[in-house]
Amino acid sequence: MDLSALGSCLISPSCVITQSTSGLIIGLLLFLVAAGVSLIFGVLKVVNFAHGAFYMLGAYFAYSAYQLSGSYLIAVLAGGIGVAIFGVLFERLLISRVYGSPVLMQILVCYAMILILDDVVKIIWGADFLSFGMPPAFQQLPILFAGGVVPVFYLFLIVITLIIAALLGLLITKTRYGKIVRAAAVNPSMVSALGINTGVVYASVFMLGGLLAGLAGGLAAPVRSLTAGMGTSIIIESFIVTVIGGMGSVAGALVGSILIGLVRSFGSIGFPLFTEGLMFVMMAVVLVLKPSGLFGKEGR
Amino acid sequence: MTTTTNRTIFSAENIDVFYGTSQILFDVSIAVSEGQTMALLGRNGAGKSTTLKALAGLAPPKRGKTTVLGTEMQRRKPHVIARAGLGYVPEDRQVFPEHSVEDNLLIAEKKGPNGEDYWTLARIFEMLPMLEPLKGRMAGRLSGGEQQMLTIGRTLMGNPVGLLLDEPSEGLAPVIVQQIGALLRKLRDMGVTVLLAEQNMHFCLGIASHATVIDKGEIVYRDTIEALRANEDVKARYLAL
Amino acid sequence: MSARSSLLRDSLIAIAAFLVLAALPYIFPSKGFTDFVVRLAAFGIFATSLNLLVGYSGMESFGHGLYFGLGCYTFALIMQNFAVSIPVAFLLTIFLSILVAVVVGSICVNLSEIYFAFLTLAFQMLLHSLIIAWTPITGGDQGLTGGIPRPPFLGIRLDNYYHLYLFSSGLLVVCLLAMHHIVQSPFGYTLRMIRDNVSRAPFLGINVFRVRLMAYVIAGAFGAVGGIVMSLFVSGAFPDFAYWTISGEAIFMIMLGGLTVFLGPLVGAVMLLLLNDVVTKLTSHYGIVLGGIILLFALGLRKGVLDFVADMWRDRRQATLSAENRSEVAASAKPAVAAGE
Amino acid sequence: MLTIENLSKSFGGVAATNDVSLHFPKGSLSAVIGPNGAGKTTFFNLITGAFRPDKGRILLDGTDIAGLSPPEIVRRGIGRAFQIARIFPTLTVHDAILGAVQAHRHQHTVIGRRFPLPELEDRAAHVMQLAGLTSKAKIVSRNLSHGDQKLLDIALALVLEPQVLLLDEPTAGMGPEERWAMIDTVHRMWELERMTLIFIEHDMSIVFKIAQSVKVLSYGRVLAEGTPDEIRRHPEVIKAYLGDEFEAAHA
Amino acid sequence: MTSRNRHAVGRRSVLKGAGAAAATAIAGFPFISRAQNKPIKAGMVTIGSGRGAMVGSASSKGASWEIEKFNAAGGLNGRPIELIVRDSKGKPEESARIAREFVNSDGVDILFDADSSAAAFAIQEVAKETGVLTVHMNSETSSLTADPKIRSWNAFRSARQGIHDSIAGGSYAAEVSKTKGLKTWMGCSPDYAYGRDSNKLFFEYLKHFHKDAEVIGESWPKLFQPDYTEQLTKILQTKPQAVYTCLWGGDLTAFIDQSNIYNLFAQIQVFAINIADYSILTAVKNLPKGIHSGSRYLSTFPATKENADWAAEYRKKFNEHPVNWSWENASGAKFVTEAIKKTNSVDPKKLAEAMSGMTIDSPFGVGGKLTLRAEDNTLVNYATGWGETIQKDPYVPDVKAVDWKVILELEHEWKKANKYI
Repeated sequence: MDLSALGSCLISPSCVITQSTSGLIIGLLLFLVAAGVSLIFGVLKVVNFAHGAFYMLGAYFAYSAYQLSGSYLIAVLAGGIGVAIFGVLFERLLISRVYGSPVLMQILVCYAMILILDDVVKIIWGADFLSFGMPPAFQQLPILFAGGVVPVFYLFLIVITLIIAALLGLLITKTRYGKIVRAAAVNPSMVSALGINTGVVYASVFMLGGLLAGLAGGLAAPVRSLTAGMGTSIIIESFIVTVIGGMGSVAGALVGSILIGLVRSFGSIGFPLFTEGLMFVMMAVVLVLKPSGLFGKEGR
Repeated sequence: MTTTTNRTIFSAENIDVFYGTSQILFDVSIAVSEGQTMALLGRNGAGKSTTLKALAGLAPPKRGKTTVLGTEMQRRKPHVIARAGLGYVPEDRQVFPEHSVEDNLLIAEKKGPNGEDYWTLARIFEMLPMLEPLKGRMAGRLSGGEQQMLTIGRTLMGNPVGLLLDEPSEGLAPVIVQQIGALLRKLRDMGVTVLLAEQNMHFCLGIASHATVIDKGEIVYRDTIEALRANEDVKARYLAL
Repeated sequence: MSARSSLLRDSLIAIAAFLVLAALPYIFPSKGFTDFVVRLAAFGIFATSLNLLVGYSGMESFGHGLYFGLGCYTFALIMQNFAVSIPVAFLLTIFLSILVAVVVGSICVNLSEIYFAFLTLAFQMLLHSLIIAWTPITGGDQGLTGGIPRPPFLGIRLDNYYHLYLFSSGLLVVCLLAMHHIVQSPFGYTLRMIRDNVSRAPFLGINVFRVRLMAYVIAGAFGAVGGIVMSLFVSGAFPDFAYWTISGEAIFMIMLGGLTVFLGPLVGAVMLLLLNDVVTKLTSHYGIVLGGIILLFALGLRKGVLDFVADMWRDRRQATLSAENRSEVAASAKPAVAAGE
Repeated sequence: MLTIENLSKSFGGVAATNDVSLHFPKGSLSAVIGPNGAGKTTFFNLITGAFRPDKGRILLDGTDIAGLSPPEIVRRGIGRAFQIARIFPTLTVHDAILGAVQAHRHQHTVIGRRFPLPELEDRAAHVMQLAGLTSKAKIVSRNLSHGDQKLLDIALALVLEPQVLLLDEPTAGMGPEERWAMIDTVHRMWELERMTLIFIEHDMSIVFKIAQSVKVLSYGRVLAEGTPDEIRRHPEVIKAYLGDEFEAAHA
Repeated sequence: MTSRNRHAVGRRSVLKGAGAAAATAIAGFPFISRAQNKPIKAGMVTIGSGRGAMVGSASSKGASWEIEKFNAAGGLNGRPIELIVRDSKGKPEESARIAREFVNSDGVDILFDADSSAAAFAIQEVAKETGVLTVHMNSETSSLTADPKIRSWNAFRSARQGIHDSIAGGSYAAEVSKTKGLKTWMGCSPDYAYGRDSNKLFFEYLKHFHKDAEVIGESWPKLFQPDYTEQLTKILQTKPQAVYTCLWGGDLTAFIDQSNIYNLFAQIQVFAINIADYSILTAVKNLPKGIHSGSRYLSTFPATKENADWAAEYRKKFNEHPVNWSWENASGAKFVTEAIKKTNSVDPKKLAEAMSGMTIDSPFGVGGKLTLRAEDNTLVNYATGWGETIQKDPYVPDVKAVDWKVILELEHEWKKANKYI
């Protein structure tokens, strides 16, 4: 524990800027994954443990697309769209068969999926870790701002993830699709009786969740090493985020993600050996004080 | 008065419905023709709701068939049946509590099976004026009566050719029940085809033209509602009023 | 109540089961077999203890591994650092687990479903973080190494594999007997009531918090016993035993074997351990094969194996019962007498 | 004897129960009526401790029980059944009732013995008899008919030998025949056990038939109280709740 | 092909790469498989799935190739070695279980531990209990063999060792510090036993050789942490002149990629002990110039023909570069085959006796020789050194070898300080 270091960081603008951007970048990438987890839980009441594997697939799809095309844009889109399609297949072929089963049975299916996907990745892309490489456009010196260091690539990621977050927010709250999705979360059979195909709604939610996770995987690929099993740590953090933010709340996922990002970045200064534990402490504190999470609705 | 033709809008033919292993409906047949308001009467647990659910696709029959505008629907999902033109208003209202009144209506917006687009937000508010000032309010905060109006309006937004109404008077204060009755009369006068499930025959009297009585999952009586009103035997045996 | 077994009958079955287990090594004289049974004892006790919560109390804990890890580490640490006998270390470990369960349970048990699940998980991961961070005591990520001393007690020498086998089998049988007794006790039925309808129970005068806490503590204590057996098997302790995956495995055992039948988790433990061992032996594509088999079970049966069997039997019995009742009612039905108007 | 004094409770600024004062003499049979959203169920929830009142007192035989938890209130003798039957779906009728008996007798945390405790069987049998569920003892609750589930719910409350029994729409969702059978059963229970019985009901024919006294709630306030005859003619009640047609139909 | 060979192949046909190689090694010489000559069984516990999957893939290749050579030369009087590889999934308790299963059910003669360090300790317990001949081929944690309480007569280590690397790193870093005037240091190592030990000892020996060095901060990423931004920004805040890291594998490539976008390597001298391994060197797309790294495996160090040939042949055979685990496992297998040849037996006592203090010819040793030191059954005299990276092959053109005399001297003191001797 090093509280004096934390204190001196908090009064130095350069430290605050550097750590805040690093917190934001960790948090916002996490948000893309966590938002999908939260959405899928909110609408389908499925705790999608396989979502980390979605993120992994996104990174690998992006890797292969980048190898073939050399374009980072195409790579990210390939990651997003590829996983979106995979999400639909996963929902239609597997998860839809255990709707109405106990939550734990659904988790069992997700767990089986993780086992299979990790192995498949190993077979297709090999057991060795892969490195994507920084796209040439971002091979630039970081920007200095009030003494703080902000890499160009991270600035790009922050902007793009914020745009995605805003679009997602608009989609969920303002569009007819979003209204239907939220209605299906509350009362699917009524939605169906109004002439809306809930099967399509469910599949589309998995598609959206897959798209977000795939985009996250693709966007992060230049700065993460790709290995089978890389989804594990992000899924645990995503669950912390969704629990802190409130299961089912996209806004909560955003706040929770940024919170976790900041806890990590400032925590690594104040509590270098206990940053991981800090996240769990935070989750426990939030759950004890507000059991349904910051943005969650009070359950009975 | 209503324009009743002989064209059947929707029907159930000899359907058997099961919940799990227990059979709820036995060989039930019912047909509602264009412009008709049919009352489906019976005690609680007699099978009224189940009949409506079977027609709406929410409780698929094991045997027999259901039709909407002549097309077989017994194997179809609820949304397909809704799109074929059959609107369903559930007994326990089931508004989307965290959506605004307006959003509740907009979610259900669609054209009818033949491209009908009579019902719009404006027309719904015209017919249900008490909802308009509440359009921004969360539906969960409405009173029971307002919620009942909203669910009827919501179903109408889908421009259905036929309407299934499950006990719209249930659990409401007498004053509200009177308002619901007035609304249903209005719909009848517009020529909307309705199957109205009710326990309360008196409520149906000024609304429905025909009545079907169901008991223990079987249809036991069919006639005009006036004939039923006069039939003390049927009333005593199956409605106990 | 013919279906309900008595304690005496249970005990006789338990003794018979233990005798069979004791004799088995003479039929299968392989250390591979005894190793398997020792691990089965650890996971069987652990998964069954979790099912006290999941299956009988409707408390879906994702963090039950807390007690497995705690039992494992506490027992190993006591044996390594203090010159006490195994029974003393055993009791101290259970005592500590109960203390921890009382504290953690007091915070968690009032939360509803998914939040209870995640808060218990958070506490388990806190223990895991602690084990990793507190290297001088716990050995950090390397685990507790150097082996566990096993002084003989009551003529039992746990450094002998057959003795360890008998000891573990004995513990398995005793723990299962005790847990079965608990679920068949008045308390066990109170748990079922809370599971079935948590909002009704308080209006019958049941202090839900207290009952749930008791269940949580009991499950924690038995979970720790599973951990102790595991620490004896590996002669140490590893942080993995407190990681979320260990809770996951117990959940999968329950789901595979069945959660409404008492022996379901044990059957699930046999299945998952066998699958693991066989699949690891046969292929390097462990994930695909195991994942595929789990999918077959999950999507094919949609419930645990024993649940599947029990439900078939139960449905048939209830169908007859309600049919009998219906005809009874029909026979005694009087003409309806309307009391009003 | 149950006395409510100035009871109030708001949710998000909206008063669900607003300064309600009512008195229920020992052994009385009262109905609570009112339009939907009048705060009837909230009123029950406050009495039984499901909600904590913002203000006011709930006096049971002179002792204030406001703010106690549901189990504490139950143990002081207020039992309750619910609008939608709250039962234990996987337990048989017998096991559910016996479970309630053991909770009532403080035996529900006993671990040393086996279920069912033989000394509790008599009470369970008596309650099943009272509720007319004896022949259904071995049926798993979720397989019961709707009416039987409501009976079981009431039976669970009866187990507690309550001084005060609150029934929230005991006949909700029942056909007329079933309705009267239920009311007969309830009336018989009241006569046999002589508890203070308070029930919420929408069916005015039932209310006016059996209630000794009727309390009318509207928008969280007491609109009127009195004998059935008084209430039937009460102009405000007619305006707010019963409606003109009711008078015409029941004239 | 004889029926027994078909059996052998069938059982393990699903094993990828190394397993298949071992299978062909046996199947390729049907005439030596006489029915009365049961193959010698060797069981390898390694990580075949998850983030550590590459450990299993490289380890089994290194060992199986050596075994293949042994079998091709006729084995032990016609008895080939059959290598069985099993996946512990990176869980120590599973490693222990598989090791026990190898001994108790499969009846292996030799146990190869190609697993993580944590697993090595668990397997060591099995070795002690069962008395099977065991070779730890990957664990670099010093106490495994240095601590007499943990050491066992039948267990050997054919891997590098943390203490050796730290002394080598410390002395090299001290030299660089003196020339470049580096005083302020920071550590950024993974938060687990290897990372903490390596970090601590590196700085201990840095200060030993260079008194002015000062550690002004530390940051501890988790093992397999996906994102190092928070550690990097902390380094940028602390502004040291030099940083030591013992991150490895995919974590290291992610660390380098992320450091690049902060332009870290231009501002700070980075000493990353685990870079000079082809798995890293070829994976990182924009390898920065001038990172100081210890040698893990390089075909140019030792700069001998034997070493270069070995690397070239390995590449031809497996279509990938050899890595650190490759040579460690090849060496481990070589010691065992040499011992079998020497003793003409697979009796663990005889083998252990032969292996203790054994010296073999090897491309990876200083002067072409590797030794299993008798006093603690561990590998010494392997090639170890440090150098600076360039962006392409040979990546680390000038490796400065560290003198083993210095290493052994300081190791001795370290053992005394830890009361191991």
